Formats: sequence, structure tokens, C-alpha cells
Amino acid sequence: MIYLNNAATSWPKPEEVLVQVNRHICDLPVTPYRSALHNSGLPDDVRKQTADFFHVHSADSVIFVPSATFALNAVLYGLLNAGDHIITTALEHNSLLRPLKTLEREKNIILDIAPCSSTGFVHPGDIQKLVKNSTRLIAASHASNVTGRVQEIQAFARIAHNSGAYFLCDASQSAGSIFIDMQNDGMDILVFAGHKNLFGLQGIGVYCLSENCRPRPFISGGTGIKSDLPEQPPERPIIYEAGTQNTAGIVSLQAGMEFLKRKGQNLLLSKNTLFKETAAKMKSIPGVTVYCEQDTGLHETVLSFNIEKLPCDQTGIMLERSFDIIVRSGLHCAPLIHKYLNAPRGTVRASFSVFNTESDAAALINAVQNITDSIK
Amino acid sequence: MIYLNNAATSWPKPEEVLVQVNRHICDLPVTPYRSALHNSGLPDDVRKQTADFFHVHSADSVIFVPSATFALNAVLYGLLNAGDHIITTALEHNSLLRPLKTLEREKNIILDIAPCSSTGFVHPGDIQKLVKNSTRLIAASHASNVTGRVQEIQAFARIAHNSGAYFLCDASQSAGSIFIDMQNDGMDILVFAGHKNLFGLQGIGVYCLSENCRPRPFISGGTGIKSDLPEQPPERPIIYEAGTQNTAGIVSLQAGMEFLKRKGQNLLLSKNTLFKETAAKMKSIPGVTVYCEQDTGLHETVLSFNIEKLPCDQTGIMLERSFDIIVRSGLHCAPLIHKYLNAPRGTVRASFSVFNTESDAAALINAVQNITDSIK
Amino acid sequence: MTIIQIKKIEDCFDGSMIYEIIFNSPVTRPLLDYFAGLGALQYYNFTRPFYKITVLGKYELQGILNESQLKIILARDNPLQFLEEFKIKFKNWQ
Amino acid sequence: MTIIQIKKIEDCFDGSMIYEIIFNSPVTRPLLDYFAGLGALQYYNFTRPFYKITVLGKYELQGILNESQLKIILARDNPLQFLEEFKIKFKNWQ
Repeated sequence: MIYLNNAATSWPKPEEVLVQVNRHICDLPVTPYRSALHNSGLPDDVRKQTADFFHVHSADSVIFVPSATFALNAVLYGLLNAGDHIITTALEHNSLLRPLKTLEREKNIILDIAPCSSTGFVHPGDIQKLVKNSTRLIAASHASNVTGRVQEIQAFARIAHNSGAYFLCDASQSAGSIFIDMQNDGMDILVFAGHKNLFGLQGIGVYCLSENCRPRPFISGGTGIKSDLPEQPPERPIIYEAGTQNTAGIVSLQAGMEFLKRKGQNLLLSKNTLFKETAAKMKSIPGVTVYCEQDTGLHETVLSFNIEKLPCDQTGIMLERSFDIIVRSGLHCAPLIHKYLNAPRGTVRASFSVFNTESDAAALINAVQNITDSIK
Repeated sequence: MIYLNNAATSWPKPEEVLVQVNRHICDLPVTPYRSALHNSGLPDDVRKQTADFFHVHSADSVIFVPSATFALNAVLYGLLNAGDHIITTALEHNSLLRPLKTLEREKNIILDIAPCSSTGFVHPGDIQKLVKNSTRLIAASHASNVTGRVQEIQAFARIAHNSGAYFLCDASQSAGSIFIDMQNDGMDILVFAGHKNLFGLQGIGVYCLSENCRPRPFISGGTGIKSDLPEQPPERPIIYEAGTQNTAGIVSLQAGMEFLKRKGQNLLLSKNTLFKETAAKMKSIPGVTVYCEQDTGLHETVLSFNIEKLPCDQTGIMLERSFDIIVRSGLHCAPLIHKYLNAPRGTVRASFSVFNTESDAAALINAVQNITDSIK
Repeated sequence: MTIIQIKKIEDCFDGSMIYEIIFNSPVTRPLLDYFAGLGALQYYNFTRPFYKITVLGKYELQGILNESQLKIILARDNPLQFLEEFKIKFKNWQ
Repeated sequence: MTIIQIKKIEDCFDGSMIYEIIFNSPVTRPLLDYFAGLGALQYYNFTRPFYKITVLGKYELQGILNESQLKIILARDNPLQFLEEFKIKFKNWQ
């Protein structure tokens, strides 16, 4: 079985993730925030490592949550009020679009969606055009989860800050794969999932806030400390963290970041090379459409394509059942981009991790070749 | 090290929890809801098992969430509107009290809190007295996480239903330890944590809804299916489940329930006996106050006490550092009950799991005896 | 040969009517040929051959030869009637 | 002997001022006796002896003899001044 669905969840995980998670489950449970007398360093050490990894201004502004979806809901509900104008893009995942759509209906926020090119690139000028006096937030993906195209986020940030708005970057697809410097990139809110290119388990997400970005808390509950306060305590991080955390998930994220810090640079270079070569080979197969621009621009290693005469779902099943290659087909939870790709029913997406090999890529190309040959 | 903080998080976990979680992390990731062509049974098999375990009317009404705290926030925000009257109790955890306090401030709900006895028992009559025409919800713990006292929840449910209100039962402390039949007990909303008496990992919680209880969705996002809908799809369970789930947590919950189904009955009987004997011994130590009624009523195996001349935090540290016994001291995130216990600074809480032995209990009694002897 | 389970499955689109049909034994070549007689067959002769049978306006069958399950994608108007129709057709084969 | 870390820790009450003080070597009996001279000592002679020194109106020290850390619970008025005061007292011992 060849796994090429890493954009959904990376697999396999590095060995240290398994080892550390196991150790954690076997060890005595920790009580976050409380007395350090038997302190495992959880979760505060991981907060520091995360702040370091993404250059967040302070470890206390790193918030651990169950998913990037939760993070986006929390920040959007906590930040937006009736009449606020929000600009987002056609690339976005339902984890961003759906809460915005619900807020549009329930809270009368005003939503504008910038278009993208046929390879999933959002021109900063198209964002600039949408800016109004009431613009409070520009929210955009760092990289499309469909085409992999990396966006000019520093330009988005500048546009936001020039108009007195916050810039939210959804880096779920890129974190761990493409270098992110929260402060230098001008992000007010950085959101990402732990289970993709950071190699954590499913069930851990993170958001990081700039000092001046202060959403209302989205959930409240037990904090272990200051329990006498009737509402959530006002200081970071606990203002945003209530209830028992997914500590195994936090440990897995830590192990994943340590793995990347130690081995990431070389592995990521090889992964990018493999991706570019595979994209080029895929493009050269007659009857195949590839939705990326492998020659220009920075790319996450997500290869979307279609075999022209086949529905994407059918190609997906054939690859999985006849060729033992797991890809994903359909909209990839990003419903708006496909109009721009001219692929209204979606794409087949092969997404690579650092553990994929040349032989995996060759098997994919061979299978697609085989399928297109059989159609003739 | 003797671990008596199982009411916070149970430890150790049964071996099958470790084995199944490990297998899950090593196995290919699953895509919930989608094509069954490589179906691991996750999470729908666990939904069915949970519905069976707690006698929920339908597996689709079992909702997996990151924590009981999340579940309570989701249900309360999804159900309550301005002017709604809610009755809760002095026993409750901040995971219930804090969202209600926030809703009182933000959404103008009206909140009444029923008192409890000096052992943490809420008389149903005291709930009945608070009922109004506008009462929409009665929300109460199944068992106090401070005194362990189990409540007469069927009476609470009757009061709720006679007044056209919903009954929400927070069974975080009791689920897996005390038999729960959602339908027979008259619960409209059953909430619990997976990491306590159900032996799952931290980071998994559940809520179950009766057919007619339909909160608005609290978060929205990717669902993997029906991605073309602009908002969350309307059917259960996905209306309430957005984003990547903590699948390792769901697997751990499954393994925990299987463990309890196979071995629970005998182990729980022994645990209760051990608890009653330990409570009786603790009561007999001069200078110790015990906050339970071990002779009357049903009890979760949570033993709260204080050494009269010592602050609870000091007793807690002494037990941990001088005697290697891990308990928890303070308010236990339940800030209102302590007034009724006449323990305004909190209690020391020793909480048992089925893995605790007579020798653990003897060590606790011996240590407390030792401390009280040293005070004289 | 009988159907042991019919399970609704989903794709990315609201309103899709797709079921997985699980048989108690594999879909062999004679059965596939019978199914093919109901409509138009696309057959991909891979090591594990993939088939797709289109019964125009009614349903589409997709699966792998010698596996015990197939996917039926039903037309959106009257899908359950077409599912019943397929079940009867299958019964008639036996 | 020096302090290598001072870490704010919390309890269940808002406004509590509690720090954990970590030394580069264990609190031995002579140091404990010195601390005891600053206020009133409660000493529990267990296998791992527990001590508590109350400096009335200022702070309380709690720890285990021969361990390298202790907890200081500061009075709520002017807590940081009392923390400084403790640090000076500790320095004076050396």
C-alpha cells in the first residue's frame, strides 16, 4: 500500500512520535499549570518549542486546541461583531468558510471572497480591491490544500495592517513543510493542524496570537487554577484553554517538531524535488490535467490532477483498489476553488510526505499511465 | 508512587487501551464518513458501542468531542437564548458553571443554583422550588466530583419534563463507574469525559442527545462529505462534528468500554467495597473531617477529607512528597460546593480506580494517621 | 449468492445517493457479464480489474472483479426505486 | 548555594502569590535551621521530613528536607517585596 494522502493526515509518523506518545500514556498524568513539584514540562515546554519553531512573540500566546477547525471557529467567533467586514479567498477550506458563512447569517458580518487563478494563486491586488473602511480581518490560507500553491502572505499582511485589520493565516497545509515566521510574516493569528506536516496525532491544533489581537474566549470551563473566578481567568494561555487537554496530542506535536528540527531540512528538500519531478511527469501524460504550476512559485507538495475522461472519484477508487495507492478525490473540503480550476466535481489529489520515496512516485505515474492507456 | 487522583484522570489505563491506541497510530489513517472501501469501523462502530453502553436512542446521536468541557459549552451555547431560565446546582464543575455565567452576562439567560447538603446531596425539592414558566434546562451532575455523592437524577429529569424543560446530566465523574441508562434515566443530554472511569485518553469527551433535543451547531468546518454545502450539514452526527477528530482518543474510549464490559462488574464491586472501608477508617482518625456519607446513598469512589489543623494544600504536598501518594487538594474546579461543606479553602481528595489495591488504601490511611500524630 | 449489507456512503456533494452493496461471495466474471447486460460496461483489465456498468438514467455500478462489494451510484430522481430495481435484477440472476 | 530558578505557580484562588524556588543544591538541616530562625517552624519528622516556616504577615516556606526546591507563599499585600526580602535573607546565610 502506497500512502499519498498526507495532506489529510500524514502517515507514517516518525518513530519518536510513537515512542513519546507511548511513554506519555504510560507515565503518571500531569496537571497543567499547577504546582511544579512533579512537573513533566507539559504543556509549557511544548508551548515554548512551538513559539520558537514559528517565531511567536511569546509562549503564552501559543494556544493548544483540538483542531485547526476549532481554532478557526474560536478566533472568528471571538473576534468578529455585527457589521465587521471580512475578506477571505476562494482557496479556503470549509473550516474557515463555514464559520464565516454562519457568522454572516447569525451575526451579520459582511463577507467578501477574493478569486484565484486556475492554479490556485490569489493575487494580492484582488484582496486590496475588496478593502473597505469596515474591514476587520483578512483571513487566508498559506498554501492551498488543493493545488499546493503558496500565497504571498506578507503582502496580505501589509494590506491588512494598512487598513487597520488583522491578518489571519491558516497554515494547516504548510506548517512543518514551509518555513513560517509569525512575526516577520506579519501574522496576527496563525492557525495550524498538528497531524499533517508536523507529524502529530489527529486531535491537536494550535493557534498563536499577536500581543494585540485579543479575541473573546470561545469556551470556558475548568482551568485547574483560579477556580474561584466565576468566568474564565483573563490571562494567556488559560483564557483560551478550558478543560482537559489532549496531552498525548501535545506530546506528539512536540516529538514531530523535534524530528523536523533534527532532520527536516534535508528531507523537505528531497520531498520538494520528488514533487516537482512527479508533477512534471504527470503533466507529460496525455489525457491528464495537472492543477499546479510546478515551474513557478513556491509549492506545497500537493499534486492535484484529473484523468480527463474519468470522474475524479472513479480515478481515486481505481488507484486505491486496483493499484494499492491511496489518494483522495473530490473537493478536499475546499468547495470554492474548483470553479477556478475548471474542475467542478473536484480533483484527484496525491499528497507527499517526507517518507514518500521515488518508487512511490513512480508507482503513481505508472498507474495513471496504465489507466489512461486503458481508456484509449 | 500510589496514584489516588483518578477523579482527575484515571491511571494506569488497562493494557488493551495502550495496545489499541498503538495499533491505531501505526495503522493507515481513516477517513470518517467516506467510502467504506477501506473502512476501519471508526468512528461509527464506537458510536454504536457507546449508544449500547449508555442506552442512547440512536448511535447517530452520540457525538464525539474533545472534552466534556467542550460538550457542555456546545450544548449550552447551542440551546439557550435570551430570557431562558436555567437551574443548576452548587455541586457543579466550572465546565458547566463558567459557560452559564458567561451566557448570563452575554446572552441574558437567567440562572438559579440549587443548594446542597454538607455531604454534597442536592434535594430534588430544592430544584422543584426554583422552577419557573421560563425554565428551559435543568443541568446537574450525576455525582459530585468533590464528595462523590450520587444524585437522584431521575427525579431531576421528572421535574424538568413536567415543566417542559430539558434535563442535562453531567456524568463526567460517574460514567464507567455507575450504571447509566440515558433513556430510562430521562436524560435529554448526557455529557461525559472519556479519560476518567472509562479509561480513555485525555482529549476525548462525548455528548449524547435525545431525539427532540436539537441544539444549534457550536462549531462548523470540514466534514469530508457534502462539502458543497455552505454551512454545516443538517444531519446527526456530522451537524455537531467538524474537523479532524481525536481518533486515538475514540479508539481509547472503545478499548476502555470493552475492558469495562468484560471485567467491570466485579472490579467495580471491589472498588466500592474498598472505598467504603477506607472512608470508614478515615472517619475514625481523630482530627480528620471526611466529606461523604459512606453509609447512606450511592457513592462514586471519591474520598474528600481535611486534616483539621492543616490547609488542604499542605496535606496534599505532604502526602505526595513525604509519602509518595498522589491526591489532589483545593476546590477541584467546583467552587460553590465548599461553602456547604464548610471547607472554604477546599478539600484533599483521594479518588480510586479499579486498579487501586487494599495496600494503596492502607498506605493512605497510614500516612494520614502519621500526619495527624505528628501534629499533636 | 445474496446481499448481506447495503450501506449508505457519501461523497462531497449534498444529495448524492450512493450505497455500498456487500455480497456473501465475490463478484465473479459470469455475474459481471450479467450486470454488463443491464447497461454499458467499462472494463479495465488491471491485475485487479476495475469495472463500471452504466445503466443510463438509473444507476452506475463500480467495483473490482472478484471482490465481494460494489458501489452503486443512483440517479437523483427516484433513487430508492432504482436500488430496488437493481436488487430484483440481482435476484433474477441467481 | 544559589537560586537557579524562581517560577510562579498557582493554586485554586485568584490573586494567590506562590513561587517555586529551585536551588542548585538541597536544603540541608543547617539551612533549614537558618530559615527556621526567620519565623516559626513546623517540622514533620517523616522518612522524608516536611517543613513549614511561617514568617508572619510576610511569607510561608514549605518543602522537604534535602530536596532542592521549596514553595514560598507570599502575603497578598506587597508580595514581591517579601520575595526580595527572602532572597536577601537567603543570600545572607551564605
